[in-house]
Amino acid sequence: MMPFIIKNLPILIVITPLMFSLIVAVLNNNRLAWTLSTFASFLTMIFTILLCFEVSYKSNISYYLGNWPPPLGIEYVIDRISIIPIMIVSVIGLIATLFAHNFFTLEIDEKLVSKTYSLWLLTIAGLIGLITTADAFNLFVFLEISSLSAVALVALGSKVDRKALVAGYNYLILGAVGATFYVIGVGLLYGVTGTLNMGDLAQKIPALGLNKSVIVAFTFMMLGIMVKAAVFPLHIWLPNAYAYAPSPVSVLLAATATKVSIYIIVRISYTIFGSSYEIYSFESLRYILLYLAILAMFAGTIMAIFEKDVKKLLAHSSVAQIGYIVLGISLATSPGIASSFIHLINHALIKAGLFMSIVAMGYYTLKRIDVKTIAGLGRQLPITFFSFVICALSLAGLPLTVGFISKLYLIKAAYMSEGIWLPFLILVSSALSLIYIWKLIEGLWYNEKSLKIEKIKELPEIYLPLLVITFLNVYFGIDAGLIIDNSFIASDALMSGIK
Amino acid sequence: MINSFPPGFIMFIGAFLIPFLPKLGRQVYMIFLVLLSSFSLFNGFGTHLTINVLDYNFIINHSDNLSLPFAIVFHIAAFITIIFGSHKDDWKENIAVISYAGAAIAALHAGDLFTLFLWWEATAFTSVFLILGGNTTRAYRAAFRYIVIQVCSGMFLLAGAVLFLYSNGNALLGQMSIDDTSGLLIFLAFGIKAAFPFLNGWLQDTYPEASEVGTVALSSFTTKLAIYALARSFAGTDILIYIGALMTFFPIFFAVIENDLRRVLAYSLNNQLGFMVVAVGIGTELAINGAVAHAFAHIIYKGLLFMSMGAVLYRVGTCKASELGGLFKYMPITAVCSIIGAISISAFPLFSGFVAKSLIMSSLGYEGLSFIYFMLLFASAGVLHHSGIKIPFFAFFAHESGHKPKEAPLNMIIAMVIGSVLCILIGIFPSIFYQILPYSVEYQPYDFSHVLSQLQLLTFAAFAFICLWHFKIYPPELNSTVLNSDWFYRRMFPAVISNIVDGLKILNEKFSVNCFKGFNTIKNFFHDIMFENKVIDREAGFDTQIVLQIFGIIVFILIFIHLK
Amino acid sequence: MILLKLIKKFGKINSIVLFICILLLLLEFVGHRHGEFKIEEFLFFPALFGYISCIVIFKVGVALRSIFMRDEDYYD
Amino acid sequence: MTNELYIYLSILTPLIAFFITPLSSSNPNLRDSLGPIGGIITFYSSLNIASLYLDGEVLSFTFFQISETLSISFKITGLGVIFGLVASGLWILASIYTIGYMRGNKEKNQTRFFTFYSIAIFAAICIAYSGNLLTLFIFYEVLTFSTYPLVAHKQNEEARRAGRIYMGILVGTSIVFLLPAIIIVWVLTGSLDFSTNGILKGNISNEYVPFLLALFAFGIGKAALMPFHKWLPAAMVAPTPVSALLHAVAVVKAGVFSMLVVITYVFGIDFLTETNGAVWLIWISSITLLLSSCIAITKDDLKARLAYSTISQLSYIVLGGAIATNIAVQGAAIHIVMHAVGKITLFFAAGAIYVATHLSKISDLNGMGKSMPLTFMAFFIGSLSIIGVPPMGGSWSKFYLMLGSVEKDYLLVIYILAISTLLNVYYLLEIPAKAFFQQKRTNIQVTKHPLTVYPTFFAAILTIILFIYIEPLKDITNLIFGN
Repeated sequence: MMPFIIKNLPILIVITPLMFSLIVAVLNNNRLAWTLSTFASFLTMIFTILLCFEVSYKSNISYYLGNWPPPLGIEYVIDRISIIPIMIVSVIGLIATLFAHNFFTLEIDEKLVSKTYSLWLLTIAGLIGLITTADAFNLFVFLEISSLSAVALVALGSKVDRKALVAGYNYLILGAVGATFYVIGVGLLYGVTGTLNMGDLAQKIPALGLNKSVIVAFTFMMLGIMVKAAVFPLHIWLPNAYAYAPSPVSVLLAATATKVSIYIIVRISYTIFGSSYEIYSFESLRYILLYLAILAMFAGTIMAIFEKDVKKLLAHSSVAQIGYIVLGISLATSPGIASSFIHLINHALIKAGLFMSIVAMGYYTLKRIDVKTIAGLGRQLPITFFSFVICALSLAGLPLTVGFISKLYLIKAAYMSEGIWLPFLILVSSALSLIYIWKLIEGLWYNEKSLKIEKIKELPEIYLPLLVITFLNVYFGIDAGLIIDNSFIASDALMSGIK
Repeated sequence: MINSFPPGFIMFIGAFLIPFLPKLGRQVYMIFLVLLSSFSLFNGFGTHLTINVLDYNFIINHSDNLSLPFAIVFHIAAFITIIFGSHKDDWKENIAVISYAGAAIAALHAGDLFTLFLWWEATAFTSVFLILGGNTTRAYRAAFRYIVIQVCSGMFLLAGAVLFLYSNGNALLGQMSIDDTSGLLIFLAFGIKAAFPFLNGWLQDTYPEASEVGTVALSSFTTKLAIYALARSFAGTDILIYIGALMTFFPIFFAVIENDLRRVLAYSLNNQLGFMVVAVGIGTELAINGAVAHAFAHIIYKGLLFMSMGAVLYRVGTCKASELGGLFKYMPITAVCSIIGAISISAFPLFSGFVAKSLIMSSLGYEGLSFIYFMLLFASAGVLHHSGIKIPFFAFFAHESGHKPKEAPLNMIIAMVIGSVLCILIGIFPSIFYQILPYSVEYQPYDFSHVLSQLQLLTFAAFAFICLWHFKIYPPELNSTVLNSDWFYRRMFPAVISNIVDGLKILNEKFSVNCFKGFNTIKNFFHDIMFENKVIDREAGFDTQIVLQIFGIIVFILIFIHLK
Repeated sequence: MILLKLIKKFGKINSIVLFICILLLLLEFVGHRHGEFKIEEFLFFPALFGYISCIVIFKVGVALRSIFMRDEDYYD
Repeated sequence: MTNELYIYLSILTPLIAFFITPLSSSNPNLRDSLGPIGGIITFYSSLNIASLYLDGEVLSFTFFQISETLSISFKITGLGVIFGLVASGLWILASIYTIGYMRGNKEKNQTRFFTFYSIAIFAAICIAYSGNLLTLFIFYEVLTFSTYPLVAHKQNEEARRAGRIYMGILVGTSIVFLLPAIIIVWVLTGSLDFSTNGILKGNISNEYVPFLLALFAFGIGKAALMPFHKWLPAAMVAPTPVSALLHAVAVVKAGVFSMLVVITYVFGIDFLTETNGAVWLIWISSITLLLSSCIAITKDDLKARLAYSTISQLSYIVLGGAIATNIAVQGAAIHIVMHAVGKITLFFAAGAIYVATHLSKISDLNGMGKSMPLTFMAFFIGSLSIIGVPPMGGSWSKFYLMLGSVEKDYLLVIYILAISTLLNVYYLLEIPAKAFFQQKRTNIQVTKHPLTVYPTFFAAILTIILFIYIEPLKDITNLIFGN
């Protein structure tokens, strides 16, 4: 049994949630659905951990689906790079699933709950699939799986707020546009190279030289994914989608979806086109990404400062944070990419924690919370408040939290390649982010209740996952070696591919 | 052990026990402290105590022929002041008096600049309470001006000392020159305390504001400490002669028109300091002797005059010439003592002023400084005018004021009598007096021509006053404030600064209003774009946004493709 | 007689002072009065110097009043 | 190993107090006694650390190795010993005083107050013994955040606004300036560890030195260099014990301590002298020094005046660092101690007055000296120490600063110090003078709490003791630059 599992781990992590989602879809018992989903995500996480060990001494696992070798069949590749987002998705997935039960029963029609779980698992499966696959077209498939299920999940928020429908629709259209662009690019590439396997593509593209269609393909693919990753001017769908989705969905999407897309950006630009780095004058793309990232940092932060709805505020902040990650990528140096991996992980932890604590507050008060209604809640909900504060400080990049570590390395990388002005901009924007964070903390702490609420008892099934995330935020802020080392290994691996 | 501490140290430390003593015990205790302290005077010359802190030798107790006469007279002054003040039950003032005197005495025994600085500051911070003890709003304000000026002097001293230490490797208190920066700074520090012209405002400003006891104490120590310091470090510095001459000269006129009799005395004090400064500037042995002798005598007779005015203030409640007069009938002893003080200060033969001032005049003569000599002679006539005649005359004679006070309290009378007796004794037995002076100099003040010239000068000056008064030419005393050099920091600087500050405020207001406007515009702009969304109506917005977005993507694609 | 009249007109103390003054002037002729400087040995020099200085001080003082004198509560 | 125990002990004691305090909220006596006990233990171990340091022992340990060049580690330095002693020693005094203040004033949320109080001390001690810039930065931020609940303790609109300014400036400057500065050092030298002669020499071209120093100087907002000084007066809405211990001792001293550490152990004074990199800092700190004194004169609120006085005094220390001679840095280090003791006296007195009479305006203090002689006496002595009058401790540091500036031939600095002294005299002595020598205007109920008065007086005595027993302190400062 064990050898079989280990041999098939790359597909197991995708297939497990996929299978369970089919099972869950037909169930009527909501609690059972939740248990099964938890079990599925737990299993996924176990597999991921096993995979980690596997990767740590094999460094590169290639898995041929149905034993069809690459050019024809679909190849799954797990290496030191992709294991990072897989880890994020499975860990956050498990925690979010644990966390989800109360919310789904509250926020979604009873009949639809098990279907929701099905979509939920499907999203997870799609996201993991996106990471593992080494086939450009298969990637498109997973892209569609994950975004369609995510869109449906977002739209399910309509019981609470009708705007969720519009948000979902918006997400759908833009997601479809993105996916279409991507697939156009893939099609062009296929036409030129005759292969869809990423490894093959990477080998064949340099030979093509300054081929117009390769350039166009690259542009289309990048743009398609950039929409998915909500890189700055293409982020319009994100705030509403995050804000109006059912609470656990916000947590899951905020923590994982965009991260995976960013990972794909890295893959496309460094693995597929990386070896033809100079030909395609990555420099100019690099600068476009750089400026977009800076714009994102400031625009996201400023929008967050003026935003009143807390969930939307966090979503805007995500835009800014994505800016940081993209910034790291755009530096195109090993430390830069490492720093963006570090932030990828850390931001997942931070945002998961923040969204979880905010939606928990919404749960207890049965209300959408905004900057005004938040007042005094912190005293009613000490544990949630504590977690929120820790995660918020982490977002601002305060020491002893993961946010600090990522900022440290990001700034170091930025300084090393661009000089002092870039770190300065980064830091100014992160100082600005303090404003909205502080607005929330202060509002939560001060004792001017605007909501008339009875005494609230905090529920362990909500605060335990939250505390886990909070703990991770602090733990990896101190014992950051694990994340840092792995990120550097990953980035070195990527850069070595380029040279 | 106790002997090796400088005299005065015990007074300074012992002062802090005073609040815990009963009222009666305090005066006895204070006198006891003075006596205890005076024992240390018999230690003999030399360095008795140095303390090494942080690789620096503080010469705490060093006495020599120059410090001894000052130490003696400071002890006497402290003694008299304590007796004079013993009618009062005020522990704060008691502490201030005794610790101030102690600090001043200890300062005389400092062997290096930093020890001097230590006590220099101590005299400032203890004496300010004497002024605060005046217990009026005026006194309160004056005290603040006083302490700032005094600390200013201290800062000059410290700065100078630090520079001196750095450039010389030691900070011994010895002969210095004003040609280098450190010397100049120290010179200024001394100059402030010695009330040089234009640095003198604090003296006339603050002394008259203290209580009747406080002024007596104040008049004794601070300025004479400065004279001592000048004599020690700047003897023979030429510029001092001219500074001193100016000091004798100017205050005369102010004293003539001043109404507050204690302020008149303060001007007179300044004028007397001028004599000493001139003597220090000459710097010969005779001149230094003259300076020391004059300081010695001056402390006693000026104390006596301040005491008599203090007694008047205590009994009548005012010291203004315009409100006093005819008190001789009611306070005869005070009046007599006052007259003795006045005669002494005017330097009539057989009184202390004469034997002291003669030394200075003679030394001027030996050096051939004729111009300065006549300036000082002129000043002597002036001294007679404002201190010798004006003080007793306006207080005790002149026209009836209507006040009918009692005679001064017994303790005051005792103090004044002691002072008067000392004045006369010094005047009669100059040779004994001359023995305590730093240098042994053969000098005989009482010869025919000396006495005659002095008597002629003084009587004719007095006669002039009589004529003026008799023919009603002498103008009446008026309630007034006479501007002095303190005007600069009491009126001019504040006015200038407040004008500047007002200007800045207006500027700042305008600036901040504009900034605020600008900031609001920017804020509104962002707000409009993001929330009010003037560009895209929000409610119907999703579709249009998408269109825009897709349009944006296409533009991007075009850009990307055309990038090379 | 003239003396008595003078005393009456001039006051007792003042007359005594006047008398002393005259006495001091007369003493000038008793012995040789020498000074620190030559000019001092001029006849009646100290007397004249004292008298004149006093008048000068008075005049200058009165003149200064107009410049330096302010109201009593000028600083308050 | 046993010697390192003292570092653990001094760091962990406040941390343990932090954990126990909320648990003992039901028993106020137990809760309040944690402060003094913890203070004594911490102070004891700090003393031991100091004596070990004087014996030439180099104590250090690494708490956590994040990556090869990045670690949270502690190491005893000469400056650290001084700051550690100050913070822990005054904690004893302040914690006793705090009990009196909180009880006398019947404050709410006392448990929270004490909890955050001890975590702030913990952070301060950690800063003192930090072995590299990263550790310093981490606890610098911890200190900022742990003091926020104390600043905003009153929880009204005023406290909220003050809290915003406080956080905004301190966190803002530290993120925008300090963090990049640290990272630049990291990139340039590959290390963040302190070394007695600095680590930057040879790693940075001379013309960038002033720039990097500026990042540090303005990044360390706690040093309250103008124009980033506003937080200090704003923080005065906090209860007085907070102002006393934290804003006169722990927080601001952490700031200037960091400045000194950066100047001596990161740049190295020889290197700064060579490159003239700190000259501009002399003038900036001089301007701060004078301007804040001028502002202090205009303030009628007692605590606000003390706050501006603190700003001015902090600049003395920065100035000492900026002059960058051996003696000036020693003077600055001594001034950390002297000013801490002096200013804590003043704040204690202000708090004692507030507890007894609920007066906070200077103009209302007329004649209060009769009712509270000990308190105002203490205030007077404390003022003298701040002014720098012998025989109070403050005179030593001023003397050293002057010597330092003469050594470098900055005569103007001497004059500036002198002028500042005059201003100090003017605005500090006004208070005891008013209290003792002005007439009382209204009848004010005076209800003293003994635990507020005696610590105040003791602190005042301490300023005099420090004047006499300067030698041990001097021995430590002699070792700032290594044995």
